[in-house]
Parts: sequence; structure tokens; C-alpha cells
Amino acid sequence: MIIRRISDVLSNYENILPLFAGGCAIVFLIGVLLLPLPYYDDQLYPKTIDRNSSLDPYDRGGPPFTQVVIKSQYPENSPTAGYVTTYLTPFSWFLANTTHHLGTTIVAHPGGIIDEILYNTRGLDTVVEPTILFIAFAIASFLFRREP
Amino acid sequence: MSSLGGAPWYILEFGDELVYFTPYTTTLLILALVFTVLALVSRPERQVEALFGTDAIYAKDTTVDQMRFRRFMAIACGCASMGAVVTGDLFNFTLFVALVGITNVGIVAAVKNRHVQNAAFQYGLVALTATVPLFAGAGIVAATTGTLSIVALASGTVPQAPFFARALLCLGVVGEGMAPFYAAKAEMFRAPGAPYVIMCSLSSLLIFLRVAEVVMVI
Amino acid sequence: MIEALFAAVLGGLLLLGLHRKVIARVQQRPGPPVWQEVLHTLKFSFKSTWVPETASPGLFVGIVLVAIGIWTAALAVVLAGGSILIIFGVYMLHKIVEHGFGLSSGSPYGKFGAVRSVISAASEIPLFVSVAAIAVFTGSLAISDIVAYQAVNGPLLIIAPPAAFAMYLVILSKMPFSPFAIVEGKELVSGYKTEHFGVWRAGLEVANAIKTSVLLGLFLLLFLGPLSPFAFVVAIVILLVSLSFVCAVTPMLAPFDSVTIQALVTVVMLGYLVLLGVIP
Amino acid sequence: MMAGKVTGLQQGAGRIFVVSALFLIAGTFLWAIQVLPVIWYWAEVIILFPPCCLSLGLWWMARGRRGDVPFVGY
Repeated sequence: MIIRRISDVLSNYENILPLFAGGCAIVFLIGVLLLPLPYYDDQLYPKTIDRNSSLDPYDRGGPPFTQVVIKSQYPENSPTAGYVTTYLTPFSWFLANTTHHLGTTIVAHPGGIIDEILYNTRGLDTVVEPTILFIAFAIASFLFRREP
Repeated sequence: MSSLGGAPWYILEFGDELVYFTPYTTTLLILALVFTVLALVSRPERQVEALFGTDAIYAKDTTVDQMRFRRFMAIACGCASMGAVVTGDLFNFTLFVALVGITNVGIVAAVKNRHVQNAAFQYGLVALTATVPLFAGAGIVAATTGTLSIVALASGTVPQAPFFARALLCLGVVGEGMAPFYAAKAEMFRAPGAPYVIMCSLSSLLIFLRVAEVVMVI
Repeated sequence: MIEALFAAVLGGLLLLGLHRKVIARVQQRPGPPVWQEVLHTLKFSFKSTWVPETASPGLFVGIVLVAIGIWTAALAVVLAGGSILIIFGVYMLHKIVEHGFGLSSGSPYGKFGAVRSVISAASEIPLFVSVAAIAVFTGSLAISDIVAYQAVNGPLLIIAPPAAFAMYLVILSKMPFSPFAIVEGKELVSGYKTEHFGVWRAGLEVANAIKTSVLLGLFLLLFLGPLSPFAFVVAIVILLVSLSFVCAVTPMLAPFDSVTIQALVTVVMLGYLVLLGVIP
Repeated sequence: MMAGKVTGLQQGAGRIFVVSALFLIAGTFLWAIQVLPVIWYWAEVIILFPPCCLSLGLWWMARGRRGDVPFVGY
């Protein structure tokens, strides 16, 4: 019976990856058929590429070492957008305002270096991205160091 | 705000990312929290096994260093799914979902059992592949609507996200959570350490529930 | 709330007893009395109770609390007329409860029950489609809105029969003795509940009773709309008897076949959604 | 009826039962006179009903004896 045959295929976990890849291929094919998708001009994070800049693909615009001009979705929530302190969670912001023990350098935050390359305004992403990296490192190092 | 999950009770602002607590997301958050606490406080069980061809019955022990690592991974997984269910930003959501996929592999990575490891490897490959549709989905939403905030997308001030992007998001979450095709996941569940392996399934169910709301809203 | 909770527990236990009775009568057996499940729960409550030596104590006990808690929450959502997405979430989380019950004891029977419960996660997918189809017609997912919509436009059972069918299948897969109840197959002793005895089992029975009441009641609210209390009771009994008939005359499917059939139903339902025009 | 003496576990369970039942009754009363908002009342019931349910049975019959090993000796 066809059901028995389908469930035979499904029950073997070696077949999961080909099945998933097949699903991806089908969806992408449908996507190609649905092209072109309209590009929405009023982008939240506009990007102007200055081909003449010496920093070409990485030039984020604006004069260096000052505030970057950043458009944000909720300007009222991020009055400090463009400064490195934008990263701070409400708790860290409270700490930074009440004590002298919280450095505000971008390097103080594990995500800082990575996210400076991305953009200066999205808080939680900065934390999650390096977390993914570190978790992957943790798994790899545990597997490497564990007793055989 | 569309009324799918109820009106938000509280909105927490992380700069450009809103974390919002509707009845729906709060329910999911509490469930993730409860099981994370369970993983934190309960010791692993000892699986009783019978050896084939003999009358020997023995209990598998989980060593302390294994237990520590797996507990760490289970808690990380719980935190990742908590983030995924409450976040109000599409890109942030995809990041959390990717984190869930990695920690799921981590939970069983320490188990010394060939069968479980093979399944975890297959699962890891699928989770790896699934990041492509996942981030592509978020990228297409950004390109066609100009924003990533789920609140803004739900309010109807920007164009609706195309069907293709939503399908990609679903596909990505299906891959990260291995949602309907559980063959590999079922094999992973043979590993001892119940409080931790439960997080594998819990996290994927939670992100699945959340993506259902997200694709209906955007 | 408290009185509704007691009504749900007692009603659910009686419904489960009726379920066993009808199945027995269809199979030409005398069957247990209808209040058997109530007696069962009382009996389990008063039995000597401990935690197995190999079990993970926190999870072993905690999962019983979670089981009762989530279904109490689901009942609260139904009473408040809240979003069916939340009930959907609770329904899917019942899977985790099954894993927890099965895995926490260390017993092989429980473990296999839990592994089967992971396999059969596809059984929840038809619910998604059902929810989506309801959203298309009513434009809202709040139970109160859906009931109000039906008071004006007639029952959804007539407007969207495939959605009702999908939901019926989902309820069926959670009934004991159903063709999809692979997690508690008799070849695994009692599946995931094997090692939970005494008070733990009584707690599980309470959770199951609330679950049965919530799911059957929800089906009536979603697809028949507002009913008078008497009509509600009659309808819930009719619904249950129909489920029992299906359970009585069908054998249990092999685990992966059960998953495949439910996945195929989902595919059919997706086709229905395309027809409705949700998916362009 | 009850053989053996009451153990510490039973006493603890009995206390949990009394406390949670008192809270549930108080909550219902406060909700009925409209002091407690309905959402808090529900939250209280959801949190307290499960332990109330279980501790009643534990108080009755949990002797706190050592656990056995499943699957062995059948």
C-alpha cells in the first residue's frame, strides 16, 4: 500500500535530509516562478553605497568618529541611536547611570565588534548573534575535550 | 496590532526591537520557563535496559560532567525558545530559532551512543540547511516591506509580506525544529537524561507555535 | 472557575467512562459502568505512592503538576472566550507532557511510549489548518468572536465542513483506544503512563478529564456556535458517541502509518485552504 | 483504615493541601466580592489547583518509602 511505502521512507532518519532538501527545492522553484517580487523603496535601514569611497562596501556614511545618522523604526525608544550606548539593555542603562562600574566601550560587549559592522541600532540581535557562535564553540570544544 | 494572540499586555523596548507580551506569547513564555526550571532542578533519570540474549538488566548512569554540559545546553535552549516566542522582530526571531537548532544538537552531543549520535548528526545537517530558507525569508520580508518589526507588519501600514517569504519562514522553522518529520528526533529521544532531551521537543514545538502566529500576522 | 473546574473534571471522567461503555457495547461486551473512570481516579488517589528509584524525581512529579496546570489554563481560556491559538498551544504542549511522563521514570515501556509520542507529533498539524480556515471565515481567532459570528451566520460546521473534519480527527487522535492512540498501545503496557501509579496517575486522570471536556466543548463552540446548556450536553454526548464508534470499529495503526495518514490529511487540508484562496 | 504512622512526607503534603485550599477559597471569595481581578483569580487557580489536587492524595497514602526499580522482576 502507498501509505505503508511512504511511512517506510519517513521512518528512516537518513532520509530526512533529502526530504527536507527536496522540500526546499520545491519552495524555491515556486518562489522563482513568483518572481519578480516588488522592492519596497521606503526601507527602514537605507543603504547608500558610495562607490568612490576608499572604504567602498563598508562605508556606512557620515563623518567618522562622530555620530552616525541612523534611521530607526521607533525613534522614541532609542534616543541614543547611533551611539554605542544604544546597545545597553534597560538594566545595563540603569547600572551605567547609577554606578561607575559599567564600561560603555563597544568592546565591553561580546557582540559589539561583530555588530558594529552591521548596524548600530538593533539591541537584542547583537547579543543573540555571538551567542550562537559561542554555543557552537562550546559544543565543539566539549566534543573535542571529552574522554573517549 | 492584529488580534490573533490577543491584545498585548506589556511591551518591552529594546531599541528598535519590541518584545511584546500578548496572552499567547506570555503563555508560551511561561511554558518555556517552567520546563527550563524543571531542567535546572531535576536530576537525570537512570534508564533501565535489558541486554538482548541474556537476563541482565542494568541502569544507565549519566556522568557528572556530561550532566553539567547537557544541563547548560538545555537551559540555553530554554532561553533561546523564550526569546523566540516573545520577540517582536522578524530578524531577531530567526536568530533565536537558529540558536534553538544549535542547542538542540548540543543537548544530545554529549551522549555516548552511536545511534543517538547518528540521528543528531542528521538533525544537525538539516538544522544547518534550514538556516538558508530561514534567513532568506526574513531578508525577503525586509526587501519587500521595508521593515522587520512584526508590530509594524501587523498594523497594515506597510505592504503585506509576500507568500513566498512566509513559506520560506515556515520551511526554515520546520527544518530547525524538525517539526513534522520526527524520525531523527525520535531517535534522539532514546538518549538518557529526560529533563534535557525534553527541551529538544519543547523548543521546536514552541517555535512552531510562534511561527504559526507570525506568518498569520505579517 | 472552581465550579467549572469541578464540572469539567467530573464531566470529563463520565465522558471517558461513557466512551469505554459505548466501545464495549459496539464490540458486544458488557463493558464497565459509566462511572468507572470516576471510581478509577478515586481509587488511584488513595493508593500508596512513591517515586521509582531510577526516576528523575523533579521531572517525575513536576510533569503531573504541569499536566493539570496546562489543561486548567485551557479551560480558563475557553471560559474567557480567549484566543484559540492559546488552546492550540496547550494542545501541542500535551505532547511534551507525554514525553515527560514516559521518559522521567527510566522504564523502557515509558520510554517507548514517549518515543512514539515524538513520532506522532505530526498529528497536531491538521489543527493548524483548521485554525487557519476558521480565521478565514470569521476574521478573528477569539472564541467569543467565533461564537458571535455563528450566532449571525449559522454554524461553521455547515460553512466549513473540512475544517470541522480536521478538528474532529485531532480530537480523535487524543481519545483512548483510537486508531491514532499509538502512544498508549497495549504492547507497551500503558505506554507513557506505565510508571506513574497511585496519586501521580490520579493527577493524570484529572488532567485527561479536563482535556476531554475542553476539547469536546471547544469543538461544539467552534463549529455549532451558542447552545443552551441542555443542548450542549446532548451535543457533547452525541459527539462522544460518534468518536467511540470510530474507536470501536478501527484497529490501531502502526506508528509510522498513523503519522503518514495524518500528514496526508494535512496535505488535503492545505489544498482546501488553497481553494479558499488563503494561499495565492 | 490508615495502617502505619504518619510520615514527614504526609505531613508536608497535608500542609501544602491546607494552604493551597485556603488560598483557593480565599481567592474565590475575593473574586466574588470583586476585589480580585478575574485574571489574577484565574492565574491563582491555574497555579494552585494542581498541587492542591496531588497533595490531597499524597497526604492520604504517601508513606515515603524507598522507590523500586521499574521493569525488574516482572
